[in-house]
Amino acid sequence: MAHPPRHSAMLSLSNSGSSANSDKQQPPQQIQHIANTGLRVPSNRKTIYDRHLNRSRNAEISRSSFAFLFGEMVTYAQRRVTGIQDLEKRLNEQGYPMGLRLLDLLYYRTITSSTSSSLASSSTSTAPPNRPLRILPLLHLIHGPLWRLLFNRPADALEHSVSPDTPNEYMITDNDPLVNAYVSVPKEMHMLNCAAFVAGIIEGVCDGCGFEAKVTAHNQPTELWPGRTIFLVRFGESVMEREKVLERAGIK
Amino acid sequence: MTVFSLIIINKAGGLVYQREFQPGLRKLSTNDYLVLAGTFHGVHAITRSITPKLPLSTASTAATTPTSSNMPPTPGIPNSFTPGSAFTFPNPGTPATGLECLETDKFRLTCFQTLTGTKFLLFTDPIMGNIDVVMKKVYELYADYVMKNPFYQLEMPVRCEAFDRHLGGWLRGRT
Amino acid sequence: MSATKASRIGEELWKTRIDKVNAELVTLTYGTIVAQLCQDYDSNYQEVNKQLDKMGYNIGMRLIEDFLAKSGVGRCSNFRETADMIAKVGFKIFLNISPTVTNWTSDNNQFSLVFDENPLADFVELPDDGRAQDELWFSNILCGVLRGALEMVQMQVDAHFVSDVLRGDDATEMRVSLVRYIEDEMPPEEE
Amino acid sequence: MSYYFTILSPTDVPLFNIAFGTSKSGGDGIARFRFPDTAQYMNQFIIHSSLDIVEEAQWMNGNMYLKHIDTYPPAAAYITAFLAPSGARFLLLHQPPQLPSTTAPGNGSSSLLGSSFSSSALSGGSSSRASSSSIGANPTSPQTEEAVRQFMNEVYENYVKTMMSPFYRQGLEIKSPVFRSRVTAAGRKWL
Repeated sequence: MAHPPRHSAMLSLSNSGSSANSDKQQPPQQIQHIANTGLRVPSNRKTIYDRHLNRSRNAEISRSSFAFLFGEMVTYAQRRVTGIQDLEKRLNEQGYPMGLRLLDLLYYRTITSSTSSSLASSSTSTAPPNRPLRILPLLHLIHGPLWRLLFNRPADALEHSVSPDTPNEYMITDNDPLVNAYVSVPKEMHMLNCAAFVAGIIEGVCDGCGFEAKVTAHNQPTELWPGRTIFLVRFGESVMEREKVLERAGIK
Repeated sequence: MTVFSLIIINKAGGLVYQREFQPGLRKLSTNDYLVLAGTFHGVHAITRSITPKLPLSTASTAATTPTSSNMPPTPGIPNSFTPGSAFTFPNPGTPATGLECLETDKFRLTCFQTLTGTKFLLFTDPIMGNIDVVMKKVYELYADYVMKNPFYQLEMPVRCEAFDRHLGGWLRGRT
Repeated sequence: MSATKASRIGEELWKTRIDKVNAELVTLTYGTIVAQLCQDYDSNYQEVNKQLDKMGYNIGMRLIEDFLAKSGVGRCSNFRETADMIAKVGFKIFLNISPTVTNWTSDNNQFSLVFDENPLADFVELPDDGRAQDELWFSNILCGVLRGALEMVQMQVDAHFVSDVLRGDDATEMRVSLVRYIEDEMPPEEE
Repeated sequence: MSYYFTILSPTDVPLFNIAFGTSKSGGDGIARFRFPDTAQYMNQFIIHSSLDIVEEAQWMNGNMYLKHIDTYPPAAAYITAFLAPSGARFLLLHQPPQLPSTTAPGNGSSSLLGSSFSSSALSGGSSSRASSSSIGANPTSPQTEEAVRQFMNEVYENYVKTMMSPFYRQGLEIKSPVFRSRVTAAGRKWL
């Protein structure tokens, strides 16, 4: 079984009180690092821990707001890089941490929602959804629930690369990516695809689930869909090794 | 219902967009279009400045009293709030718009100036109705596919592929 | 134009004319932008505030066209009407919130916007580094948006936050003041 | 019953840990480990020794809540695990109170994979300790599994709330005192 890089360091945390006395507020007797005085909170003592995670589940905001914010993110990134690869890399890095957050939010929502619609479309059990153990359930999770959370619709296609020498490549297609809806890339930069931001989100989700991958966004315009984008997902060697082992162990 | 062509002029009078929608129109050189845009901008400003001002007593008693109405004075017009002057625009509530329409027997030119100073010039056949619907849609497409395009720099010529595509598609769909 | 009329317009536009997206997409995207700025300026929060304001300014100059195109509203006849237009129509059609307009100065040139909800700051807890809660204005982009948008309709304003629940205050309040009406038609250069 | 709970990042960097005692059947919530002075390092050692099992279980069992995954006979302690989809691992060490002269149960820490893979976590090695219905005494009793599941779910909810803030980067230690009090409360409620 492939192991992610391991730190064998023993727990270095020093703020673990030997006994947590539940009734009186335990005096912070951590010695080394300054005890956190904690953040100031409004008089109603509300913190992010009092905010229900599902509160904004169906909340809506204008599409223009997203377009302007995303546009400014691209402009800001553009000013700090030279060349298309750098720009795409930066957009990817901005999307990556969102992928990790969305992953946990997605799973949290299916644990708590009564109609725990199964996340990975392959599993039909009404029990909390399974973490994806194989590439296909992972890609179904991205193609379906993740896209619906982000864009209120599933992605348009999910394919496995046909060529034998790239078994680790899969493609998720979006005919009209929201992020590029108002973006017109100048001719001289035609290779650029700002959906590299979404590629970063996908990469965050893959890595989060333990499927280390590189994801890139590519323009594949058609007459009907001028903004059509292919997200190429390239899984690492260790993932492909594990796939073989799990296949033999009959894990679907 | 035929829209011949569209011209967009930025707030400084510079031509930022020009496009024909009907085949067979006589083409002007790009330089001529630049001159046309600048000239129109000047004429438009003049028409704003020659809006007649009526003595205050005869003007309809405007709801806004001069003191609290800090309505921005129309540019290029001597500030009409100077104490003692008893003249005001026919309807002080709404600023003077300047040239809005210019018609010949062959075409009508409709000009829509936004509050931000951008001017949209639409050349259509004289009998075409509901120009304001077309104008409003053009402004929306401009707000969507030009203003929200991170690769468009304000006040510069508009070269946004998505704007061309949606504008062409929408106008073609209507003719 | 009374405030209630403005809210009716805002509600109507929101229901009929606005394309919508999932609010969390905007919330998380904005959070990523601020986090990235804090990283790029290694937690120099004054600089982050400035950058957010500049980004907002660039957005505001474009957003005003979208606002005018979608709402079709005419010029406001006074600053009080402008305030209602901002709070009840502008914020409604862009962020689906309606902050309250209050604390007018006697000369009608300054007012406050009090936000009882702020989608940009959803899920957010400021870094517990003893500085962020005193220096960072998380939603500072909104000040820039107001400044940029109003400048395009010949109103020079100053906008800045005076309190934020993320800082432990009881309300999030932005102070907006009219500096002057802009006479000439020269386009503002993009910052 | 004393508990030691820890959250490890996907690369086993400790993000959070806490020790507490059961509040059930008159418990006062104070941890009383077998070897009080070395308890902290002892617990960490036990947890780290079960990471290999977690690693394997992670790819065998798709659930987030892996239930009872390992036993540490010398201290008659056992470990339950919960995996956050984004890679964080929640590990809970259960240590029954010191019963006079009980011998440790038969087989050692039979790894999940050792026995034929079956849906219920650990079928072998029923402990010879007096089986009491109190939470935690018998690792695979439905009450224990259910209690720990509820505890893990509640901690997970608060973990997601921590994670959703744009300023939290994965692998950052969770220092929020509010988070700590929420975990304590969950412990008191379910365990």
